[in-house]
Amino acid sequence: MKKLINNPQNVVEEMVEGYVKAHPNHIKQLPENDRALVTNRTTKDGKVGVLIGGGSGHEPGFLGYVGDGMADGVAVGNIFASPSPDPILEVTKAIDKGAGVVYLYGNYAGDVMNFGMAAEMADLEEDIQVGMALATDDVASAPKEEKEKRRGIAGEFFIYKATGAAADFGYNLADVVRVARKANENTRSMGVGLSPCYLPQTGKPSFEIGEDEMEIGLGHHGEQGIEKGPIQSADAVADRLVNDILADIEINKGEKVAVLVNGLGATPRMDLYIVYRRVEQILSELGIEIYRSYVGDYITSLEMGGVSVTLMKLDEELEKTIDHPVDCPMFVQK
Amino acid sequence: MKKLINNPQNVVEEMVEGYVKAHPNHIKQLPENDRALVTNRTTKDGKVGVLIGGGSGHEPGFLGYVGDGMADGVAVGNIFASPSPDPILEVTKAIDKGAGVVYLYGNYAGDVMNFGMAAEMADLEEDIQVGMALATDDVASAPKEEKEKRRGIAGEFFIYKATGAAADFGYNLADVVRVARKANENTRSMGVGLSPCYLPQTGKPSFEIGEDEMEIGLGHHGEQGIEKGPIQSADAVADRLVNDILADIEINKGEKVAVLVNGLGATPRMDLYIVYRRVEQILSELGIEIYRSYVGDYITSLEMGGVSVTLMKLDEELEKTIDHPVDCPMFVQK
Amino acid sequence: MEFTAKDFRDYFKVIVDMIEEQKDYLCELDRKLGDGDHGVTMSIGWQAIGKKLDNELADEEDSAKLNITVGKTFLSAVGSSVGPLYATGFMRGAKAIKNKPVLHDSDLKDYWVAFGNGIQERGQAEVGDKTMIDTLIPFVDGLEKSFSESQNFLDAFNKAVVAGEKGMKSTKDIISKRGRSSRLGERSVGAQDPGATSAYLIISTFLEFVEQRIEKVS
Amino acid sequence: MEFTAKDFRDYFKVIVDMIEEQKDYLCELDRKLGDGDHGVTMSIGWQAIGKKLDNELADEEDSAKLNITVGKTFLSAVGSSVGPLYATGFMRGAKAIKNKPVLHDSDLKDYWVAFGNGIQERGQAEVGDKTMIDTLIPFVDGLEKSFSESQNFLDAFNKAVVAGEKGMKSTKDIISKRGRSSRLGERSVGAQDPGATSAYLIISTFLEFVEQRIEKVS
Ligand SMILES: Nc1ncnc2c1ncn2[C@@H]1O[C@H](COP(=O)(O)OP(=O)(O)O)[C@@H](O)[C@H]1O
Ligand SMILES: Nc1ncnc2c1ncn2[C@@H]1O[C@H](COP(=O)(O)OP(=O)(O)O)[C@@H](O)[C@H]1O
Ligand SMILES: [Mg+2]
Ligand SMILES: [Mg+2]
Ligand SMILES: [Mg+2]
Ligand SMILES: [Mg+2]
Repeated sequence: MKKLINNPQNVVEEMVEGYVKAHPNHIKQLPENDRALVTNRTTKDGKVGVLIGGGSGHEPGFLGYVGDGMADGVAVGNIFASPSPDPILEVTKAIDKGAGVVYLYGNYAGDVMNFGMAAEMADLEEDIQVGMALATDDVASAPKEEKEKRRGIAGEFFIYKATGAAADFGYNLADVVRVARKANENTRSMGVGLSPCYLPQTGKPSFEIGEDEMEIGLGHHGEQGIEKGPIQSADAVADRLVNDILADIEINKGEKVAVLVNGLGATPRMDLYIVYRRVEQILSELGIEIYRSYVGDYITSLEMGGVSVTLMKLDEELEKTIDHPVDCPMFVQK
Repeated sequence: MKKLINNPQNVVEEMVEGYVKAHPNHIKQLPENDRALVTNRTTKDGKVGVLIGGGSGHEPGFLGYVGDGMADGVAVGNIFASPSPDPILEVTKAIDKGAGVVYLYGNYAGDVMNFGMAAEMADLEEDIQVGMALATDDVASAPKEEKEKRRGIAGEFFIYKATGAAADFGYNLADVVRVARKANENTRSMGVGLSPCYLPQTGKPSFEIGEDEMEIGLGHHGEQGIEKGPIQSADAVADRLVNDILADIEINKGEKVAVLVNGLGATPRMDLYIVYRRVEQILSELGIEIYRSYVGDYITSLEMGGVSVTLMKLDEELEKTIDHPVDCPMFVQK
Repeated sequence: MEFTAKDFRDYFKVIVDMIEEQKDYLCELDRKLGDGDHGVTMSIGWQAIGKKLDNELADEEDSAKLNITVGKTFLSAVGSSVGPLYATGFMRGAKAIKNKPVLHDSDLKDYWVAFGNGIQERGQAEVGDKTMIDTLIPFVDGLEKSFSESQNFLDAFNKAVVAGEKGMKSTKDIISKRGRSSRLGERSVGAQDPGATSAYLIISTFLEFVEQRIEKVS
Repeated sequence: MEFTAKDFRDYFKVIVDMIEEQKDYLCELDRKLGDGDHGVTMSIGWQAIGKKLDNELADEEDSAKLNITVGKTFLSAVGSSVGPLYATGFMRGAKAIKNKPVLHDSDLKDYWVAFGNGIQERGQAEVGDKTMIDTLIPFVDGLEKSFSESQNFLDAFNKAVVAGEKGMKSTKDIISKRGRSSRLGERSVGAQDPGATSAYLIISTFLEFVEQRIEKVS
């Protein structure tokens, strides 16, 4: 393991410090808790607050997505570990504009418990209404019948995008939550891992994999996938990922999708665009219209090698949210 | 080496195909040459055309930077190899709006010859005025006395940014070239490599490096640096890079800079922000004002591990160019 | 048997050291089933507790308050899955011993029963899900049963730890139904659950702690 | 000696195969001094030429036109440093033999002299810079000198290739002053320049080619 860090104990603190220093016009740390970051711009009164969060190590997820048109604040956890209720609660208090706050996070035991505890406290102690929407986009993480067990991976990006826009449109809390859940309902992802990442504190690889192997369905903390096998061509990988997604959600000819080809950290853009090329071919052959595409590192796992593909099926409302402009430190859309 | 590709012979073609398919509102291939890409938006009449280019494998450099506010077109070479004069000439013809075209490229023997030949042809055969500005920002690549021998690395991003803005401001060719050269004059970079990249066709690492070693001053094609040594902390690396840069260019207290902390491909954002944190500390201590910061993968070397730091000293004119909005497929600034 | 806030402090300090020793082992277990960080998480949490023990809590004489701070500190420092779980354990334990300057056998029994049940309530896992509950529920059941028979804490705790150990080991052979590892299905069989292991270490360390204290005294 | 467009075509085909064989070796040399792609670049260029030879150029009877297309094809396919260099070589060579259906000894000498000098003009490198010029200029000088003495192309070319080989080997011991490797300074010493090597392979393959053709004929 080779990392450009100082003390492995301090990576999250130092990253957050660098991040806030790099983008002072965008973001600030709350004095109450240095893992609680909020936008440095004034948001509209009466706007529903959008709160995201999760473990560190997924950058640009999640702190990179705080800004105009996306999230108003983020609670930052340790590496691959949910934030505790403290920063979640502090962000909640800071971004509530009287219209309530929606929590967006991935379906992991830790996040469910910590965000759940924070929501209870916000309600009881602060009298702030909290709505929740969990990302469960990873089709490889549980069969369709147990969809509620699925974890959230790169599809979280689309959920943030849709929810941030809905909040900006002036929707009320119930409607923002409805859009967030619809975005999740309509989103499916699946990934493949080629090489592990290394937890800074242990220096150990997150998973073992042979020189010529890949792991299909890998989780974005290195959780084992559904199948380990010889490494395949980009086209074969794209076929597998897209087909598994399309077997899970019905998308008909003429319907529109947003596409995300997401790098896990160490995969060159070249490879991502080669994968995208095949994804586009498959969808075009099926007559599915690509409304907008995103190709790059959107939600990563430190220096993990691999890629995930996400499709979000669009209706008119989701189309509008996808078109909505965004200005975050790690993601800008005109 | 593990890559998500199909045939190693076709990586550039397939990447370009995927890229153009992913961003049809932004970019198109010219029918005359599939390595010649131009913006798909109409540019102002009388605007100086901005042409960038170089070898592939540096994505987002260079094709990612075609769009409003940056380049009007790009000539795409093979992996780590200058494009030939053909696509350069085709792009030149396509983007000339009667005010001439400026070529921006790194100072490599191949690029110098190919862009030079294309410029001659544009002049002789097409009667298009061509200006040129070379990037020579890498302080590690030659001593100060032989500055003209230095290669261009991540600083090219700032040169594109400044030049694209100047062209958008309506400057004439001479002024656009002046701004481009001033941007280069004011820009210094230096990098460090931790792990090699692999040429798709050979599968060989671009350089050899021990498990606990890093190479300071490494070129962004894996050209050997100035010093190989034990891997150091992020702070020590930042100190070394910034100090070598400041030894090369005088930046006084109260002067302003733009900062780029650039990942070479496989380095997590976490590490980049930890490096940024120290860069900011050093500059703050010296009373140098950070006008704007960029942290991320801006010019890479496939899956190489490592980071480079770039400073561009700003005057009023360069400040304005840095603030200018941009809308490219791989880089957007509001 | 008597147990005070000072004893809790000493016990918690032993855990701080124990976790440092077991850190790599716990990570190794989690690498097989989850994301490989359980040892790191426990270490972060207990290091934070260690600092508190030496500072704010250095003179705390109220066992309940001490446990509340320990729970909150752990939760703040780690978040994660085990943050809310163990934090709830310590806080429910605290509730069970509120306003008692000195704990006697039945208080200690109440503390540990509340500890285990609180964790189950928080995580909603069942025995057989392959979590720390597989250690904690047999442990709690054993403790209650043996204590109701003997009214002797040390004796009952001894038996309860044996039951917890058996529960911990049983996680090797079952398919996970909770937490990260639940996605592995069949592939989760063969590996011992990290949380079940850390829960066992916490209770067995308590047993060693009280046994050693008794030896010293006698 | 007589040499036609068909001979050029056959010679170029031998190079296509030779380059495939030497590809890894040339990359290996470039990994020490540059970016490790010289073999790949040469292969891309010569594969493109190979296709042309089998198609558009299959019946080309004009040696000059054939060389022009070879040069342009190489340049289009590779860009890079060697694209303009070798392309210029072939195009200047073509100019020297314009309108000659059959080349004789002095034409062949003119061709190779123009080839080498054209490359130098394009790249502006000097002998001692550690580039292909270290092969080509000794080769050109040797060719001119020996030919002016003997007026025998094969004999002169033989000596010229020996001079080129010596030049190529000399690149091992010098500090690079041109191209990517120039940034290495002292660290460039000890490695043979990849471009000097490919240039030597091109001329030595020509020698073998004509020698074998003579053997066959005789
Ligand atoms: N709902 C739950 N109830 C009880 N224990 C759980 C539950 N979910 C997870 N766990 C425990 O948490 C352990 C993992 O902890 P840890 O690795 O620190 O957290 P994370 O899963 O966030 O990385 C598992 O081994 C399991 O014993
Ligand atoms: N100006 C020059 N004149 C002559 N030869 C040169 C010049 N610059 C580079 N070369 C040759 O090019 C070779 C490298 O070619 P190659 O690796 O294919 O291109 P690149 O440097 O673009 O990767 C060097 O070994 C050297 O012999
Ligand atoms: Mg974790
Ligand atoms: Mg090259
Ligand atoms: Mg874990
Ligand atoms: Mg090379």
